[in-house]
Amino acid sequence: MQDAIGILLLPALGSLIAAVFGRSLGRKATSYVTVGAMALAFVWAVSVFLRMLSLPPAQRSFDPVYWQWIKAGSLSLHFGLLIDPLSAIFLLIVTGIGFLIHLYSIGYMHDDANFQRFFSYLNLFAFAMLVLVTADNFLFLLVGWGAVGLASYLLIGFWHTRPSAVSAARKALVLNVAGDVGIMLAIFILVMTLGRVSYSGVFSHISSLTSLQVELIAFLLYLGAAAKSAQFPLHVWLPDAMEGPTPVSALIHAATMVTAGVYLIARAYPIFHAAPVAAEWVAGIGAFTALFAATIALVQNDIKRVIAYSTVSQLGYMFLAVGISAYAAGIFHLTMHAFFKALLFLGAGSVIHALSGEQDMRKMGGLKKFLPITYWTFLIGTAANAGVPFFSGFFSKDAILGEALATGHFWLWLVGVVAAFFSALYIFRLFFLVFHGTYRGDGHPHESPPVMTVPLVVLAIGALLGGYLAVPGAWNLFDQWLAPVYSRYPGGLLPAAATAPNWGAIALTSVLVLAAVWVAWNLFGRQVREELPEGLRPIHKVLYNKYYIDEIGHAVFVWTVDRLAVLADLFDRVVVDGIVMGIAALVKGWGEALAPFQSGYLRRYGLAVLIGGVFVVAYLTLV
Amino acid sequence: MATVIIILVKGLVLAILLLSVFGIMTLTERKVLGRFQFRPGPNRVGPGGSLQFVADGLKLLLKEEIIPTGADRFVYLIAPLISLVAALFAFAVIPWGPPLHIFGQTVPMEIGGPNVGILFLFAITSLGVYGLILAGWSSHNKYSLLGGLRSTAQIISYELAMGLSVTGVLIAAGSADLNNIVSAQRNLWFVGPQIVGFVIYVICMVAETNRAPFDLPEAENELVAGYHTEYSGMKWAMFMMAEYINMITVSSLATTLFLGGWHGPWLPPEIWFVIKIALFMFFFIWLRATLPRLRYDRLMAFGWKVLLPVALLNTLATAVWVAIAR
Amino acid sequence: MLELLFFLPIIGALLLLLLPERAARGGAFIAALLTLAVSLVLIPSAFGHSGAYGMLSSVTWVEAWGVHWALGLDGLSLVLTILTALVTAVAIAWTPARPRTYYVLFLLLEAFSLGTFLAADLFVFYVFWEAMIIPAYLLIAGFGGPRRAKAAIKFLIYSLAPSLLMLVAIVTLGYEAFLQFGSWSFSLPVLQHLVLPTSVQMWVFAGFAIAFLVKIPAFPFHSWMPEAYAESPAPVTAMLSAVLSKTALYGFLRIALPLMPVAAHRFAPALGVIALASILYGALVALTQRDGKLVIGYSSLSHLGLVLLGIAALSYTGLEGAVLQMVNHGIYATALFLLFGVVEERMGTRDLQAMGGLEARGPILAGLFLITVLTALGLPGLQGFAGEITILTGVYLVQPVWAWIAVISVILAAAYFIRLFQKVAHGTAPSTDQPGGRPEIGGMQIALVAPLIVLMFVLGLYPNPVPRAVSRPLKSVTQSVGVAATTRATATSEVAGK
Amino acid sequence: MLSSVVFWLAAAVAIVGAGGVLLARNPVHSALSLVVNLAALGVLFLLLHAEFLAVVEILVYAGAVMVLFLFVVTLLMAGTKTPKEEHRFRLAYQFLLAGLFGFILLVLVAHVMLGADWISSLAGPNVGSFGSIAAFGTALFTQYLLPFELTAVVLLVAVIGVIVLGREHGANR
Amino acid sequence: MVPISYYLILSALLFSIGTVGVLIRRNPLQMFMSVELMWNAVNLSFVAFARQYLNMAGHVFVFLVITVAAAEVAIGLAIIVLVFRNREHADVDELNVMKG
Repeated sequence: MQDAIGILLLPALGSLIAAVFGRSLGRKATSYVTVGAMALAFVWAVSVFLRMLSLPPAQRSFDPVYWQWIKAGSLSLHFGLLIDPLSAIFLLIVTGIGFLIHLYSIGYMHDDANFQRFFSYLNLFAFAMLVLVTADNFLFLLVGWGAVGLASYLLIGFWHTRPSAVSAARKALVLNVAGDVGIMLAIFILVMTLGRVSYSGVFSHISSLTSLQVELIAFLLYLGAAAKSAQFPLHVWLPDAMEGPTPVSALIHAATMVTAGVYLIARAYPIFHAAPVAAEWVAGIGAFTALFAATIALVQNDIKRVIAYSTVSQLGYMFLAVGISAYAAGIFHLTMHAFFKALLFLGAGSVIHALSGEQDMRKMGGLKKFLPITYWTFLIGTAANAGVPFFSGFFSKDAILGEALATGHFWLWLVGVVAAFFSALYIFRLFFLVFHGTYRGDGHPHESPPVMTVPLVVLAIGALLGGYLAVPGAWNLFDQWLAPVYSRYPGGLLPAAATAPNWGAIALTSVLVLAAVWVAWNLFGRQVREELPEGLRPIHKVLYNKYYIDEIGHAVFVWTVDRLAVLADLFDRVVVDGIVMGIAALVKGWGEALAPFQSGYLRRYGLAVLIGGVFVVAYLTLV
Repeated sequence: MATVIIILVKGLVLAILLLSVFGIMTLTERKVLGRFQFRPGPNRVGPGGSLQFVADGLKLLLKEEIIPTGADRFVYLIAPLISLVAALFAFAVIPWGPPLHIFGQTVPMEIGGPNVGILFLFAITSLGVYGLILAGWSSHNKYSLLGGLRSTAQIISYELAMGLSVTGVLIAAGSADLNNIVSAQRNLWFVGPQIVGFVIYVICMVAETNRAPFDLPEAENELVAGYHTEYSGMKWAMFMMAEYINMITVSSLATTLFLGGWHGPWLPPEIWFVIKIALFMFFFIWLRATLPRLRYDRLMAFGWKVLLPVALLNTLATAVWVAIAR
Repeated sequence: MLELLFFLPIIGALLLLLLPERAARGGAFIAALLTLAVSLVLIPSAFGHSGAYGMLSSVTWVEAWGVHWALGLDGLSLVLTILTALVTAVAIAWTPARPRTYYVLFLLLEAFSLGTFLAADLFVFYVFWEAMIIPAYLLIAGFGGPRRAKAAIKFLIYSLAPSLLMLVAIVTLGYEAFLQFGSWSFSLPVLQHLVLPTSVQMWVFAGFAIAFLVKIPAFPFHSWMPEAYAESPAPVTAMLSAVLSKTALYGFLRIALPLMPVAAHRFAPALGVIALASILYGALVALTQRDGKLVIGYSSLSHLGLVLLGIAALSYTGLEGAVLQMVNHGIYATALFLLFGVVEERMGTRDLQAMGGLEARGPILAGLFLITVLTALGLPGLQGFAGEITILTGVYLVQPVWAWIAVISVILAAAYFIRLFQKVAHGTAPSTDQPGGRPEIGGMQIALVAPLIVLMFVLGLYPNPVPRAVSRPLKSVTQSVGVAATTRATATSEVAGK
Repeated sequence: MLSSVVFWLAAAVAIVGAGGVLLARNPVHSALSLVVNLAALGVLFLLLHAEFLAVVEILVYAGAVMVLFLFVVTLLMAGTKTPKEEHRFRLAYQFLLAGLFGFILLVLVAHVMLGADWISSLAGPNVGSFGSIAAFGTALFTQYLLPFELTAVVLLVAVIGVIVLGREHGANR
Repeated sequence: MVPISYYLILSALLFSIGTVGVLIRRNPLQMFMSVELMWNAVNLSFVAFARQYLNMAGHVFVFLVITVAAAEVAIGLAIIVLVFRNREHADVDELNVMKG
C-alpha cells in the first residue's frame, strides 16, 4: 500500500498545474487535468479498496512511512500514511463524490471568469482532505485539517468581490483556526505526556494517562472537531459559507470537510472511550445541534441555507453516534449523508443555475415541469434526508437512533426523534416550495446540461441504494468492514445487543417522518401559506434569526477582541511611546535648563576656558 | 668695537652710494626712455640735462607737506619710511666684492653676512610691502587702497615663485650664504645650469619691484597713481628711492646668484659687479619702454599657474640632479 | 574561507563604487549571490570538526586586550548565515533604480550582519553589532518615507543606548577572564570555561538581554519598530525584520544562555513574561492597524516573541523550535514585506481601508501574497507551522501555562493576517491605484521571490534539516544551562565561600 | 654684555608691541604693533642662536601672515563703522575677569619658572652647529620627518578649505 | 648673557597679554592677532628651551608651529571675511546666534 500516496499526489499535482499553467492551458485543458486527476485518484482508491478487500480482515491496515518530518528533542515525527478500512471509506468518498462534483462544476462554473482558479482550489481541497483522512498521526491530521480550512476559506471567498462572501470566508477561517488550536493543544499534551503523536503510539499508551489528561485531550480534539463540523455553538460559519459556489457547498460543506470532525472522533475512539465525560458531551451537543439546526432550517427562505442547516443537523446526528460509541453507525450515516447531501446541494445548484442565480425559495415553485431530471433526483435526495423508509437516510439514521436507545441514552434518542420529525418537515417544505405549486419568479428556467445532470443521477442512485449496505435485522456490511479498525483497541465496538434493531422505535420514527411529509404537503405543497398564525410570529422571528447566535457570538468575542486590540494599540501609542517620548522630553528639558550657559558670546567662552585653564595650572603647580 | 665701527662705516657709505645712484638712475631712465622714443629726454638743466635730478630733488625737498583729511597721520608718515628703510636694509647682505684687506683687518664687502643671508634678504624685502599697503590704507583714498591691495597681493604672489626659483641655486651651491654662492660660481655661472630659475627670477624681479609691465599698483589710467596717489614731496620721493634701490637690490641679487657676482676677468671685481647691475638696470628701462601693462587677473594667473609650478619643477629637477651628481 | 564570506559583500560594496550608476543593482546582486554561494559551499565544513566550531579562524587583533579577530562557523551560525545571504540577495535586487549608495549600504549591512553571526569573539561581535547600525540607519534616513528622519533617529538611539550596557557586560566578562585565567580574553570558547558568581552573571546577563530585547524587538522595548518599519523602503524593512532581529535572538543562544547559565535560569521567567506580552500584544495591535506594513511589523513582534518564548523555556525542543522559527520568520517576513512593498507601490497607499481589489487585477501577486500570509499565520503544512509547533511543544514541556497563553496568538494571527489579505486582495481597487496597467508583479520579482516561496513549502513539508544542523550547538547550550540548573545551589555556595 | 643690552632692548620692544596689540583701537595699529613685536622676537631668536628661525619668523610671520592680516583689515575696515555702543557693557565683567585671570596665569607661570632650580643658571656655550640651517635641516628631515610631512597635509587642508570657503561665497552671490 | 628664565618670563608675559587680548577685543581680527601673539610667545619658550638644552627639537617645533599658524590664518581670515563681509561692524559679539 506504499503507493497510496499517489492518490494524494494526483490532486496536488492537478492543483499546481491549474494554478501555474491554468491561464495558458485554457478552460478545457484545465478541467481535463483536474477532473482527470480526480478520476484517476478515484480509480486508484478503488484499487486500494479492492486490494484491501482481498486480504483477510485482520491484515487490512497499512502504515507506510515516507520520511522523517522533524526531530527536535522530544518531538519526533515521521510523515506516514495510515491506510485501513476507515480511511479507505473516506478515500472512496472524497475521490468518488469529489470526482462527481468536479464533473458537475464544469457545467456549473462554465461562465465564471476564474474557472481555472476554481478548479485549482477544488483539487487543492481534495488533496488536503486526503491528507487529513490518511495521516497516520495527529500532526499530519492537523496539516490536512488546516489545509482543508484554507481551501474552504478560498472557495467560500471565491467570489471575492462580494463583501458578504469575504466576511463569510474570514469567519470560517478564524473559527476553523480556533478549532485547529484545540487540536494543536491536544498534540502538545500528547507530546508532553506520551512523547508521541502517531495514532498507534498514542492509542496503545492511553492507559498510561490519567483520566483528567484523557478528558482534556478529548475535549480539545472535540473543540477542533466541533469547529470543523459546525457543532453548536461553532456552527455559525457553515450557513454563511453558502456564499461560495454551490459545488463547493456540496463537496466541502456537505459531503467531506464538515464530516472531518466525525472522522476525527471515529479515528480517535480509544481516547474518547477513555474519556466518558467528553464522549457524553459529544453526544449531547450532537443531539442538541441536530434539533437546534433543524428548527432553524424550518423557516429559512434561502434554498442553500436550508440545506446548510440541514447539514448541521445531520452532523449533529453523526456526533450523537460517535458520542455514544456507535462509530460504525456514525460513519454509515456520514457516508449516506455524503451521497444525499451532495445530491441535494447539486440539485439546488441545478435549480439556482436554472434560475440564473436566484436562491430565494419564495421566488421559485412549480419547477417540476421545467427541470424533470433535477426534480426526480432531488426527490430521492429529499426522501433520503428526511429518512423516509427504505431510502438511505432511513437506514443510517435509524441505526443511530436505535443504538442510542439501546445504550440507554433515552433523552438523546427522544431529541433525535423530534429532530427527525423536523428534518422531514423542513426538507419537504423546501421540496414543495421549489418544485410544486406555481412558478413565482420571473425568469426562464431550463434544465441543466448533462455534465451536471449525470452526477445528479449517479448520486441519486447512491442515495437510493446505499442504505441497503446495512439493512436492520438482515445484514450490516458496514459494521463488518469497519470491525478490524474498531476491534484493535478497546471500546470500539458496541455490544451485539445494542446493534440489534428496535422495531418499535423504527416504526415510531417512520410514522413521524411520514406525518411530517403530510404536514409539509398541506402547508407548502398544495398552496403556499403567505401568512403565519399570530401566535407563531415570535417563534418564527427567533428561528428566522437563528436564535441570535451570530449576534451573541459577535458581541461576546469579536467585540471583546476588538476592544482589547484597540486598547493595546492605545497602550502602544500612549504608554509605551509615551515613556520613550517622556525620556526624550526629560533630556530635552535638561538641555533647555542648561542652555542659557551658552550665551553665544565667543569671548565668554574664551573667558571660561581661561579660568578653567588657570585652575588646572594652579592645581598642577601648587598642589 | 672695531667691527661695529666698520659696519657703521660700511652702512653709511652704502647708503650714500645707493641714494646717489637713485638720483643718477632717474636721470638715466629719463634719458634712455627718451632715446627709445626718439626724443632727447631732459636736456635743460646742466650739460645735456645732466643736473636734472638735482633740480628734481630740490623741488621735492621744498614742496609743501600735504596730509589728506581722514588719513591716519602716523601710518601715513611712516609708510614711505618703511619702504625706504626696508630697501636700504635689504642691500646689506649683498657681497659686492671679495673681502678687502685694509688696516690689518679683513673687511667683507657686505655689511652683515649671516649664514642665512639670502633668507634675510627675502625677509627684509617682504617687509617692504608694508610701506605700500600702509600707504594705500592710510591715505583714505580708494585709489590708494586699491593700489596698495594690488601691490600686496602681487608681491606676495611673486615672492613665492621668486623664492622657489632661487632654491635651485641654493641647492646647487649647497649654501644659503651669499659669499659661498658667489664663490661656487668661480668656474661656472649658475645662469647656465639654472637657466630656468634665472628666467623666472628675472620675471619675478620685475614684478617685485612693481616695474612695467607689472606696474599695476600704480596703473595711472586706472588708479591715478596707485598707493602713492596722495603722496607728494619728500615722502613721495622716498617711495621713488625705495623703488630704485629695490631695483638695484634685486639686480645685484640676480648678479650674485646667477651671474657669478663680482667674478669676472681683467677688471676689478667691484667694477664687474657694477657693470652687471647696470645691465639689469638697462633691462628694466628697456622693458618699461617696450612692453604694455598686463591685466591684473592675467598677472595673478601667470604667477600662480605658470611661474610657481615651473619653479617647483625646477627645484625638483635640481634636487634630483644634485642628488645624482653626488 | 570564512573571511571570504565576510569580506565578499564588503569587496562588492567597494567595487560598486567603481561601477557606473546603472550597473549598481546588478553588481550588488552578483555580490550577494556570490556570498550566498560561498555560504552554501561552507555547509559541509560547518560540521567537519569535533570542537565547538566546525570551522574557526582566529588572528590576534589587539594583543593587549586579548582581542582576537575570530570567526567561527557551526550549524547555528550556518543556518543564519545562509538565511542572511539569501534574504539579502532577494531584497537587494528587489527595487530597481536606486542610487549606488543604497546598494553599497545594503552590502555593508549584509557584511556586518554576517560578521555578527560568525563572530567567535565577543569583541568582534560587539564591533559588528555596532557597525550594523550605521548602514541600517543610513538606509532608513536616506531612502525612507516622509517621516524617515524621526524614524532613523529613533532607531539609532534605541540601538546605541542599550549597546552600551552590552559593552559593559562584555568588558566585565573580559575582566573576569583576566581574573580567572590571568589574561584578558573575549573569545567565546575561552569564556565558556568561566565560573562566574551569580551576582555577576545576573548583571552581565541583564546587560546583554536588554540590548537583545531592544533589537528583536520585544514588548515593551519595541517602540522604535513601528516607525522604522513603516518608514523604511520595503527591502530595508525586510532586512531589519528578517536579519537584524535574528542577530539579537542569536545573541541569546550564542552568548547570554551558555555564558550565564545561572542567570539564564533566574531570568527565564521574566523573559517568558516579556515574550508572552510581546506575542499577545503584537497580535492585538496588529488587529487594529490601518497601515498594512505595521500589521506585518506587529506580527513580527508577535512571532519573534514566540521565538523568544522558545528560548526562555530553556528546553532543547524549545531552542530547536526557536532556531527553526528564526529561519522561517526570516523567509516569510522577507516575502511579506517585499510583496507588500509591491502592493503599496502599485496602489499608492498603505492604508488598508483604502486598498483592495488585488485578486482581480493582480492574481499572481495576490496568489504569492496569499501563500506568504498563510505561511506566516502558521498554516499546517507550510513553513511557519513547523517552527510554531516545535516551539510550543518545547515550551509546553517546561511551562504548560505559557504554551496555553501563547497558543491564543495562533488564532489572532489567523484573524489579523486574513484581515490583511482580504483588505488587500478583495473588494474593489482603491482610488489611489496607479493608473495604467494592472497592479501585477514583475517577472524579475517573481523570480526573486520564487526561492522563498519554494522554501516555504519545502521547509513546511521537510523542516528536519534545520533542527539537525543546529542540534550540536544547541545541545551544548542546553548542556551548560542544564548543568547550571543542577549545580546552581553548589555553585552559589562555592562563590559565597570565596 | 652687548647681548644683554640687545635683550633688554628687544624685550622692551616686544612688550610694547604686545601692548599695542592689546590696546590699539585701530586694527591696523594692532597689526603694526604685532609686526614690531615679531621683529623684536626675531632679534631675541637671533640671541638664542636660532638664526634660521629668526629669519623664518620675519619672513613668514611678518612678511606673509601679517601682510595677509593687513590685507583683510584694510579690506574689511573699508566699509565698517565704529561698533555700536550698546555692545560695550553687555559683558560687564569681561575686562575685569580677563585681566585678573590673565595676571594670575602670569604669576603662576612665573612662579614655576623662577621656582625651578636650573632656571637661574646661564645656558652653556653654543656647541657645534646648533641653530644652523644644516642642523635644523638634519633634524627636520630625519628625526622629525613625519611631523614635517604632516604639516604638508595641514597646508593642503588649509588650501582646500580656503578654496571651498571662497567658492561658497561666490555661490551665495 | 641673560639667563634663560628671563626669556621664559618674557614669554609668559607675552602669552598673558595675548590671552587678555583675545578676551577683551571685540574685533575678530584683533582677537586673531592676539592669538598669534600667544603662538609667538610659545615659540619664544621653545627656542629658549632649545637653547638651554641645545636640542634642535625646539626649533623644529617652532617651525611646525609657524606652518600651522600660517594655515590657520589662511582659513581663519577666509572665515572672517565671509562672516563680516556683509555686516556693518566687525564685532564678534554680534555672532551670538548659537545662544542656548
